[in-house]
Amino acid sequence: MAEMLLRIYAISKRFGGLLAVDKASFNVRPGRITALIGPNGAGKTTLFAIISGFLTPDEGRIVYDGADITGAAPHMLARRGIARTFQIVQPFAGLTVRENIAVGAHLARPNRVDALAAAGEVAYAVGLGTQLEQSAATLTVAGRKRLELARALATKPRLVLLDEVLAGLNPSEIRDMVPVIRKIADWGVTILMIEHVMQAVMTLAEQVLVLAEGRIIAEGTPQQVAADRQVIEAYLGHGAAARMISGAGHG
Amino acid sequence: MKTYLPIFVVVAVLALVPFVTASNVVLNFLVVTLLIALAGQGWNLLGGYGGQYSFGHAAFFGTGAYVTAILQVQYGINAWFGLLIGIAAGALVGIVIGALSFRWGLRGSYFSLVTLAFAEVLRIVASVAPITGAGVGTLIKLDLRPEAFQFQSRAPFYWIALGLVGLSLIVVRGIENSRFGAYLVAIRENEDAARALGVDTFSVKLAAMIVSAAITAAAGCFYAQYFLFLDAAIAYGTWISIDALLAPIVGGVGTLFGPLLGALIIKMLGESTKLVTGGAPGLDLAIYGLLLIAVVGLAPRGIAGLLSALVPRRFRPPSVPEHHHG
Amino acid sequence: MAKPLLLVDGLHTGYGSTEILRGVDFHVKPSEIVTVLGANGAGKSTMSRAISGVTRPWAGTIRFKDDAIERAQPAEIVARGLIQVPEGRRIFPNMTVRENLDLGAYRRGRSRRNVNRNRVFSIFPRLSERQSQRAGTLSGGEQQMLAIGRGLMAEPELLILDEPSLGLSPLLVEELFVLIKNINAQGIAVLLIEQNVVQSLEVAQRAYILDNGRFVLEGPAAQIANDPDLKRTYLGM
Amino acid sequence: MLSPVILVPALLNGLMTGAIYALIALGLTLIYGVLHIINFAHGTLLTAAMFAAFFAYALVGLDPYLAVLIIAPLFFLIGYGLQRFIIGPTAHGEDRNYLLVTLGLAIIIENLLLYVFRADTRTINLPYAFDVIEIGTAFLAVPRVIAFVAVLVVASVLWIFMQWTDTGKAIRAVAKEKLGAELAGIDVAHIHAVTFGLGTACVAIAACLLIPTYYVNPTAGDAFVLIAFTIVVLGGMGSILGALVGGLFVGVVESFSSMFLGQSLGQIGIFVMFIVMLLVRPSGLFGEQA
Repeated sequence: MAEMLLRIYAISKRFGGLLAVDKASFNVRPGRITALIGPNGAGKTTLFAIISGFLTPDEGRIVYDGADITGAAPHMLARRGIARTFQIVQPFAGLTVRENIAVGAHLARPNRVDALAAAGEVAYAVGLGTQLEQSAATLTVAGRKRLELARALATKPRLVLLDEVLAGLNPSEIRDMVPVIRKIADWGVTILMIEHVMQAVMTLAEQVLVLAEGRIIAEGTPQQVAADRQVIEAYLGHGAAARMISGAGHG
Repeated sequence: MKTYLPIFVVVAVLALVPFVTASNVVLNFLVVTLLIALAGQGWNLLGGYGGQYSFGHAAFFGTGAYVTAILQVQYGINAWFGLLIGIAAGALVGIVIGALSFRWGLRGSYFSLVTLAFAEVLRIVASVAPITGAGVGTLIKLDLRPEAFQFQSRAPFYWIALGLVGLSLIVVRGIENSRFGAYLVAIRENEDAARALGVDTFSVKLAAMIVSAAITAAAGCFYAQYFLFLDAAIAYGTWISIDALLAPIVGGVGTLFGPLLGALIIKMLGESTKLVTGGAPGLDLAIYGLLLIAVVGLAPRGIAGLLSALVPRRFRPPSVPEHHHG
Repeated sequence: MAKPLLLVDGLHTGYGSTEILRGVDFHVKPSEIVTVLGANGAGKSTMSRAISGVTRPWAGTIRFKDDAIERAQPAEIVARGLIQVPEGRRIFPNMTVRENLDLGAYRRGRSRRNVNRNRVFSIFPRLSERQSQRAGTLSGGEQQMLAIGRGLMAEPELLILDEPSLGLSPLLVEELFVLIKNINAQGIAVLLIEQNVVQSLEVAQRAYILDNGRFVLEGPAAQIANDPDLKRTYLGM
Repeated sequence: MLSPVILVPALLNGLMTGAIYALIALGLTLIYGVLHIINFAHGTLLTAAMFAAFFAYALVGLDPYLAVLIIAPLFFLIGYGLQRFIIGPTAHGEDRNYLLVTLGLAIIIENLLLYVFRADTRTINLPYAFDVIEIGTAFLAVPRVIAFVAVLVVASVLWIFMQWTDTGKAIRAVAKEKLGAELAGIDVAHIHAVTFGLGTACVAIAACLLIPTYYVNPTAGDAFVLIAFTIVVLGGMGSILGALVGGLFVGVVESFSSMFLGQSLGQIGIFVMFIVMLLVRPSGLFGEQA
């Protein structure tokens, strides 16, 4: 078995009386796409916030690339190669698309001119090449999702955490976005993605983790997870397994 | 170098003023305007570019002023050297306030309040501490020699003030073109997103606070040399905190020339109000308040923003949609 | 054919300089259940906010019971009998269940409050049991019931439910849709804004599909439910 | 030196002063709790109300304790109007703009007062201003005792109003859940203005309670603002109980620290407490964690 890029050991996080994440453990293999699925309120976004350093876990450890990174600040993690996107997109609204991406590119390039140039390249890679000088505030939902992705990629990450980059996109926009994610994985970037769009999960992911009520309740290849019909139906609702299987068929 | 050209042009044009007029009234007005522009540029770096609205820039202004004055009066240190120490002292106060408030994650209104409180603490201390002359104030001895940073005429003062403003413009332009500047603006726009992209928001904000404090302290040092008298209500008074934020907000917050433009507008308004009302106290400042509300309500991007809004923009919400279903 | 209760014509709106709704036309007839389906970000919540007066329309007309309401304040729209139960419930967490309900009848006067409250309790017996409990301590499902109950307190003629099934377990969702039918059976028209396609199409008479700020499809709910191609194309199922 | 003979009067005097602070802070915290804005015009509105109370006595001979019946409703209306027609519309709902607009209002009011009344300091002489009540070893000025009792009454009435009336409940609803309140049919702009009016009425009452023993000039209110801010932060932003307890506490702290450090440095104690509080626990003692 290949060395794991990210190991999560029994992470717990409590908000007041609510146990948002309950001893969640899993591993992420390098160079793969891993999907984290589960119903609303399962604790997926909380888990992302913990991995990316925005929240500190109450219990548990996170080991990335052999080093314990539990409790490290987000910017330190970004420097180590962990990038994230936000479920609710967070553009720098007053800046242009190019300037937005350049903030990410600055991580590796102190020089302003270099960073702006690199931002252009990343923008083309995610399909924003024609909107470079446009204000980020004028982008559509799909455009903002791409911008979110581009900024994260501009930091030259080894691991990206994608928090529902497909949410809010219509089917044709999803069809356009899926190959972009695939391309990023082909560059050798490890991807951990939260996703509700089952079709995309089945097509893209090599490993699926199911999170419910803060716990990992199932884990495996998409086919293995989909086959566990009981688990899926109980937590994702009526017909979810069928959708997963049909999604797998398309992929 | 192209981006610095407007600065050189503006400074060069303004430098000609003493050759056009020798009127002390005009020069005095312009010196005070430049002083406010300088203090405002300090505020603008932190507030306009960084989005951290300080209500207590008097803390830096007053520290610069007092340090310059006290070093001369009490320790006989040369005024030019005192200027440098004054700027450094202002920066030091910036480090203390910045480190405390940013370390604890103060944002928004809380940051405004805490800066205001620090300035007030300094004002109260200055009004009782013996070293500042307490209630009596500090008077710098008249010594009209350039080596003592004192001049017979207003023109040299004017050029020095202009030089300081020019320097601050170059510094801020340099920051605009740098990674530090990009990070600072990113923090203003969205702090969490900036952190996720590897921005050490604490360090960037602290650095901005230090440069901001230094620039505003320079204005304080210059004030001390120009007026040769300080007391707590002048040096640490709320008037300077307000002028320092009013100038960039009126002129165009987060823009290079905003503070200069704004200082010019508010000082001209103040002077013309004084002329109309015959110098009765209060009314000129009431106009400032009115101006502040008007700018916030009607031209949130300042006068500079208002001017550029008159030019057609590329992206606008369609007030009349191009197609309409009947 | 009955006159429409709500008539939306050429509605455009958005935030800042971003246009979200790009010309939306639709109607709801009295006593009807109409569903608006679409993905996250399609503009569903923006639409319900515009109808309720929370977001100003940029262009277009909204008529409720033949009166133009596109310039009316939210409070005035509520007074006319058009009530929205917003996404995320938006109950008052630090107040009791009863206080929450009574605030729903804020525009209706004290005399009708008791009648309305009893009616709500008959629909949601669980709320009656928890009258003096703080709303913030209720479970997610109970909070959703409270939100709907608060809406009913205002005596709606049209009830807009914005994503009521969001965050509820599958079992509770089933229960919720039964409730929606019951409410409708009392003569209240319902505009159901949902992502839960299967069940929404089961309860609704007509459906609209919103994509990128425009309706791409409309028709009888049963017809859309039985057309797998439509579902695949527009709903990604 | 630390005998009860000195400490008890200092404590009682601190409580008396603290009560007025509490009332001013009450107005501020109410506005903060509901509108989520820091009202920088609060102090100058206090000054304006003190002028109103002063002239009610100086010109018409109206006793401040009677004048409150006119001045409080008047300032309620002023506050209502300011929020409804100036602050609300110009701020466009942005935090930063609220700060700047209320700061602008503060500058305008203070300087208009300066323009009209000049910098002169004025006082009134009530026949009973120097009457005292003896409690143990302490002699307490009658106006201060009246003020103390009045503040407790006002705070109780306000609390009952917030708890039991429809408008009070609507205010609480808007404070916690603006969109929910809007969709329940509550006119949020009106409730915001009512809240601002109530906060302003609080300072108007405070002004009438202050004027018998205090002076007025165009900056008289300023001294109270930062103290009120301190109390609000100490007691928890938006907490009525916090303002009351915090106000009394600050009054006592000031009383003791000026006893030991002298009048002018007594204030520093408050500011240092303020800064420490902001830094360490900005949500305050009674506030909810942000």
